[in-house]
Amino acid sequence: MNLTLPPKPKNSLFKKLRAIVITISIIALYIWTFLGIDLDWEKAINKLIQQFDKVIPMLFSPDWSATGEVALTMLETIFIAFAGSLMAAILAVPLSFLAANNMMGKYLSMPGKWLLSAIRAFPDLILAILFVVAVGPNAFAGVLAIAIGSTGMLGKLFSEIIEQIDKDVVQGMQANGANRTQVLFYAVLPQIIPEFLSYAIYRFEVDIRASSILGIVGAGGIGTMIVFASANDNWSQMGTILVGIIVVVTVIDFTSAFIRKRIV
Amino acid sequence: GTSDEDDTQGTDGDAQGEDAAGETPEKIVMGFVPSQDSETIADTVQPLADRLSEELGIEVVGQVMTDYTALVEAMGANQVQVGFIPAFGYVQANQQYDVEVILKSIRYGSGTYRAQYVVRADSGIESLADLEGKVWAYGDQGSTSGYLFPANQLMAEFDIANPTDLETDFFSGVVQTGGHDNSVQAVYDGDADVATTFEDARTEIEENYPDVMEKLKVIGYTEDIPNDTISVTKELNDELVQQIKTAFLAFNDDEEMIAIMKEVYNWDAISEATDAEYKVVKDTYEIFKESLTN
Amino acid sequence: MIEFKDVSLVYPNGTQGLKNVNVTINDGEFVVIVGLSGAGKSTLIRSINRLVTPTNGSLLVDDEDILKYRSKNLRKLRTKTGMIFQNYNLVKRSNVLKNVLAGRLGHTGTLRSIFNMYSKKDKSLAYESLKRVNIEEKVYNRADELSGGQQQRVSIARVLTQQPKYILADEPVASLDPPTSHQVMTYLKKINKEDNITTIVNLHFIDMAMEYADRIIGMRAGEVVFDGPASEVTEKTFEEIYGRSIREDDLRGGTES
Amino acid sequence: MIEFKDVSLVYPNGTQGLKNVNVTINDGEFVVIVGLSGAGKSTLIRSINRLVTPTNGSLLVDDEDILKYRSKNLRKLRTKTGMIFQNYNLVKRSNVLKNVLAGRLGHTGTLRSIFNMYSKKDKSLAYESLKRVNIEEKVYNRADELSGGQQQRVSIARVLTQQPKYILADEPVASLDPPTSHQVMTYLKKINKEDNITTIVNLHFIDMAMEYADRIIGMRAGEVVFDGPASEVTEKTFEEIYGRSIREDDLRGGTES
Amino acid sequence: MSKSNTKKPLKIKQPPDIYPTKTKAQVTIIFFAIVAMYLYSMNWTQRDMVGDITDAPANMVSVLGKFFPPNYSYWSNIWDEMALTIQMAVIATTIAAIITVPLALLSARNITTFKPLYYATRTFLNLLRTIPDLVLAVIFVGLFGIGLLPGILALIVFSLGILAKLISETIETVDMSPLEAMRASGGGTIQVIWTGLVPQVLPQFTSLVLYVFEINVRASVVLGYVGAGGIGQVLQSQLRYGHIAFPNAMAIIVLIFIVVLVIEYISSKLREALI
Ligand SMILES: Nc1ncnc2c1ncn2[C@@H]1O[C@H](COP(=O)(O)OP(=O)(O)OP(=O)(O)O)[C@@H](O)[C@H]1O
Ligand SMILES: Nc1ncnc2c1ncn2[C@@H]1O[C@H](COP(=O)(O)OP(=O)(O)OP(=O)(O)O)[C@@H](O)[C@H]1O
Ligand SMILES: [Mg+2]
Ligand SMILES: [Mg+2]
Repeated sequence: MNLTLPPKPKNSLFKKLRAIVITISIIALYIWTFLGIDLDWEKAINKLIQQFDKVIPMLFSPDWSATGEVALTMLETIFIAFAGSLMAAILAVPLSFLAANNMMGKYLSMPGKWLLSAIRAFPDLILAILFVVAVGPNAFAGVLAIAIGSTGMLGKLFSEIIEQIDKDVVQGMQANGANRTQVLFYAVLPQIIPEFLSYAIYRFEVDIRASSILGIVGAGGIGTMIVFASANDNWSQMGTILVGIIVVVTVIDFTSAFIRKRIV
Repeated sequence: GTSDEDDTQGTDGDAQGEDAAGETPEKIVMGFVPSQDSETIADTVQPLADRLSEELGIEVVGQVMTDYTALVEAMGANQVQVGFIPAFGYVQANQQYDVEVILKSIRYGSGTYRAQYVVRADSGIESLADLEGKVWAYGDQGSTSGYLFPANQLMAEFDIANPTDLETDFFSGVVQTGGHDNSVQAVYDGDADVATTFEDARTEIEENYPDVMEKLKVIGYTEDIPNDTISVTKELNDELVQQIKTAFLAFNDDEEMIAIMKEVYNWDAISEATDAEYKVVKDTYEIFKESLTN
Repeated sequence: MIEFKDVSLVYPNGTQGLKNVNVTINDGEFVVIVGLSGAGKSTLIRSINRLVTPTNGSLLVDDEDILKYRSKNLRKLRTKTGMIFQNYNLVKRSNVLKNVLAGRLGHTGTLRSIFNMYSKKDKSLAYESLKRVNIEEKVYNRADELSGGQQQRVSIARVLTQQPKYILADEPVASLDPPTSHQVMTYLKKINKEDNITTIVNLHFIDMAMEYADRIIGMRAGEVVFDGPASEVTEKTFEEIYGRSIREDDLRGGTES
Repeated sequence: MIEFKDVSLVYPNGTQGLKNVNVTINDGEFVVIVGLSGAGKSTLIRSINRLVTPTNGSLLVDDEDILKYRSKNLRKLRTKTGMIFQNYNLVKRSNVLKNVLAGRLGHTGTLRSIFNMYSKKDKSLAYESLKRVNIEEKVYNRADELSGGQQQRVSIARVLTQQPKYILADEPVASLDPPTSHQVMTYLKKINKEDNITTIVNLHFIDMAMEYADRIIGMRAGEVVFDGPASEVTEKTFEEIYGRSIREDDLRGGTES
Repeated sequence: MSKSNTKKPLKIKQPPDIYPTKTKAQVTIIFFAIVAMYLYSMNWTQRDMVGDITDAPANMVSVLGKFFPPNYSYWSNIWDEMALTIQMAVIATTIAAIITVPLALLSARNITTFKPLYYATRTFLNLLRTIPDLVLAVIFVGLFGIGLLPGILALIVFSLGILAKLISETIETVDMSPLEAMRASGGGTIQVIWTGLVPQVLPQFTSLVLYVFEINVRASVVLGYVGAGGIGQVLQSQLRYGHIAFPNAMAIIVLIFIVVLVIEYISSKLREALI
């Protein structure tokens, strides 16, 4: 049987070069990483063997006497996170439109994108300082810190959703004689609202968990409990906290699934 | 509100603080940053706030904060009027915002504590001079007993210009551990040769490492470091400050409060304090300030 | 009346979409445009409501040169020309009624439309239109719950609600199976006759074109290569439109590159 | 030889996909199955390579009851039956050659296929197949760079590479325009004749069916309502298959719910 | 004919409303519930506020002012920590990306048709995600002592939760038809996934991995709280020095920002190369 093999592919020089550059960079990155980092496995494992019994069993035998406190703190956290995330969800909407390519054009959307990126660059600690100074150490400072922190992330996610909308529908509305605002309300919003909602709810969950910031501003909340439980090596209390968080997040999951079904 | 004319907070001396004295706020916010240089770390300020409120007849809101930088800034903006701040935080607050110390905590019968140098008993390290070329473990660079005081002492004793030189030239390496117990642990595990901690942080890990007291020894101490402060902002009027002082001091004679203070905060008592007592911290701060800003 | 006078269109990337098109479409006609993929059918149809803008020539709709139109006039033009798309272009997540009411957008103030405050008349018009295409029982279903044919009927209802003078349909049946295609074409034809709306439809299938069209326009490479009543279409017309004799072509697959 | 013996299929949701089907397809035949949407054409064809599993009766392929097959036998069965899909089912991001080589998966070890280590013979077979459908010059293009007709030809090449005994084609031309459809049907017919591969094709279009089929099977609501040579198809056959006279049906759109 | 007549005609004589009354009522109730909860939360969180909010912006601007101008000369002190942070993120992201693959496949409905397995994996991932990063870090530090390892482990577990979820969602949106074709031509499960699925998800996979890499670089700030090393720890101790170190802190933030922007840029380029 005579074999006729396909001709060899002709890759452009650019593509070949690009592939080579990418490969070399990745290899270099890994070499650099493994040379730069030295992990003392032996010590870590010894430590693990020694600590395992002190940490893990305690985590799994939660200190139920702390249940009341955890529940109360969790409730506080929910209020703070709710107010903060909702504020963020509202703030993020106009920002996301400013940062979306297909709304503002490739170049005009740049400042919006940069702004959102810059907001995200601020660590919790600094946001906390800013808001404590603004409104004092209390739950409201926590709300503001969460609101701003979440705006950066939500704005980015929202703008990505906007960039993915179905352009045909927009064109359909334009062909009806709709003006820009009408197109926004009839063609754009219905497409993005469900995703916006899911992300906002997702962020609410994240905010409930990422509440270390609340400790810094004196807002209390579960984050403060975590900090103290860890500082005092109180692992069984940490276990209770974990249970509390898991319960709350699961409940939110279910509620949000319910709400989404109604609204979407 | 209070002292509206006082927008130029902290730009010049004490005089302004005095001027502002006059009105009494209807609500006082008390910020509390638990001392990291302590065995158990309290997570509530409620008992103190409640009692104070009772004594003063003004609403007192107590907030626990986990980072004193935020508290210092909050006092600067007069969002917090009474602060429980560690010594180092107090010095910053005083220099920037004319926050004034009125009281301090008494622990183990003393208004001060010390930092210690811990090494392995079999390491052959006997004095501070032997530390040259060794590996140093400390909690973090903002810790008064874990870093600032020992570093200052070593710099003075061995004539080292700045902390960077200390870390890189005097010592052969440093380990930043995040906490005093971790520092002790690092020496115990052999990850470092010397740890600087509060006195005596070895007991922190004694439960897990019963032989820590024999395996590790202390080769020296730093100067005395004043304990945590209770400080007030300059906007608070003198009369009220006086009342607050009296109220806190009265806790010393109250069985119930003493019990709480002992159990929750690890305090024996509260005593009066003046800014002068914190001069030693201030001097240290000055030294580090220079190294930071270049 | 729509008059193309020597209209040409070159896309920004240099593709010649239309080339010296001269066509007049009279009121009430049912015109079908046929041609291979890429022949310029969509471009021709989209020029009429200015979704694309020809680069040369003049295009008169009701005796006004729409190529000179700017935003306000453009809205008016689009309000009077309804458009039906191959992929229906419905808002999948909105319900049928809301989709159909969108046909009134051009006639409704911005604020009113944002708050869904349509007049009773608009709403009943929308409902009437749904009835005309026999889909009124789906009024509260979400668009994505409907089959292709049903979605296309909703999009016809949307256009009807718009009460346009012209209907442009860009391959309205390309995503549908033959029986459903016939059904949709029948509705279009019915509306054309009952309301005397000038209707211009793009189709791939010349056989279907011949069945429904008053008049057929054949396009090839941006040019109009045939224009006449369906009855005049001959074997030769096929050849003109498809570039060569149809059977031969199919066997060779030469029309694709 | 494929024999359906009283085969029925009920989908988990209760839909009756097939109902007492009795059909025998002889080697080398070119059979076209026609019927309305939902008639069960796909279900019939997919039973043959067990993409769906009939719930009753027995289905013999080369005298073995494939309904009893389990994973290993199943792979063998699928290796000898090639399938062509309406939407071509190509991996859009992979190039043409890779897509075509996927036809060899059933003949290749898992590890070899993961590392793209196809034998020289496989590769030349793939290239041969591409040549047979006249698309060898696109061998390194990505699948999503091709037009619909070209993609369908690639998928035919994939099946050819598989060297199957049977080819099943589920509406291979439904997404294509008429000239391209004829072209694809022609290739299928050609392969059927040249390689003597038994070919079973689903079509919507009865006219096209009559043009290419040796034999036509008409389905309706899961049942076989017509089975005979293309020449025997009459107006009455239409009625049987489409439930009523074809024109009427189209107008009413009664097949949709 | 008969068909459309047997359909029960809508009772509405009036033109219908845009939404059925039931939907309207439900949406209204949900809306008001959310507003009520919001108002309550706002009110509750502000109960301890002293003074009014009018000074807030001025106060904020004045603290923010202390962070500027950033002390860029401080960068020379922190290259090592920045490098360490990136290295930790590289390792954590790589390992997480590898572990994600089976987890994502198991938690994608269209691939794992065996329901119990699908639900088990989902639940496991959901639980994983509920654990706050801070808790993870604390637990690992408790287990392994201070150092890089607990930091890396915390990052791995933390990013695993996000990555597996996002990737399984990507997998669920792929076009299943090529997979069916592969199956029809006799491919085994792994072959089908490899030849049919992988090419479809690869670009998304890459960009999600890079996105998680970015998150991991940022997360090092949190790790700083628990002594898990990296740039976060430096930031932490700088802030301990109060306002005089604020410009240093800002320099650190700017550096992190730049690193993240570079990662974003590279990731967009890489995606272009892949698509
Ligand atoms: N936005 C655009 N930019 C550049 N070229 C375009 C654009 N739209 C269409 N074209 C090109 O213009 C020519 C005519 O396209 P048009 O869409 O009008 O064809 P068509 O007849 O509608 O084809 P089809 O049957 O595939 O829809 C084609 O070559 C096409 O590639
Ligand atoms: N996976 C499934 N689960 C339940 N019902 C199904 C499934 N697949 C098909 N059906 C139903 O079985 C019947 C026959 O479907 P089948 O796909 O075989 O029809 P078809 O003749 O191929 O139609 P089309 O022309 O639309 O492809 C239809 O009523 C369909 O809704
Ligand atoms: Mg077109
Ligand atoms: Mg089918």
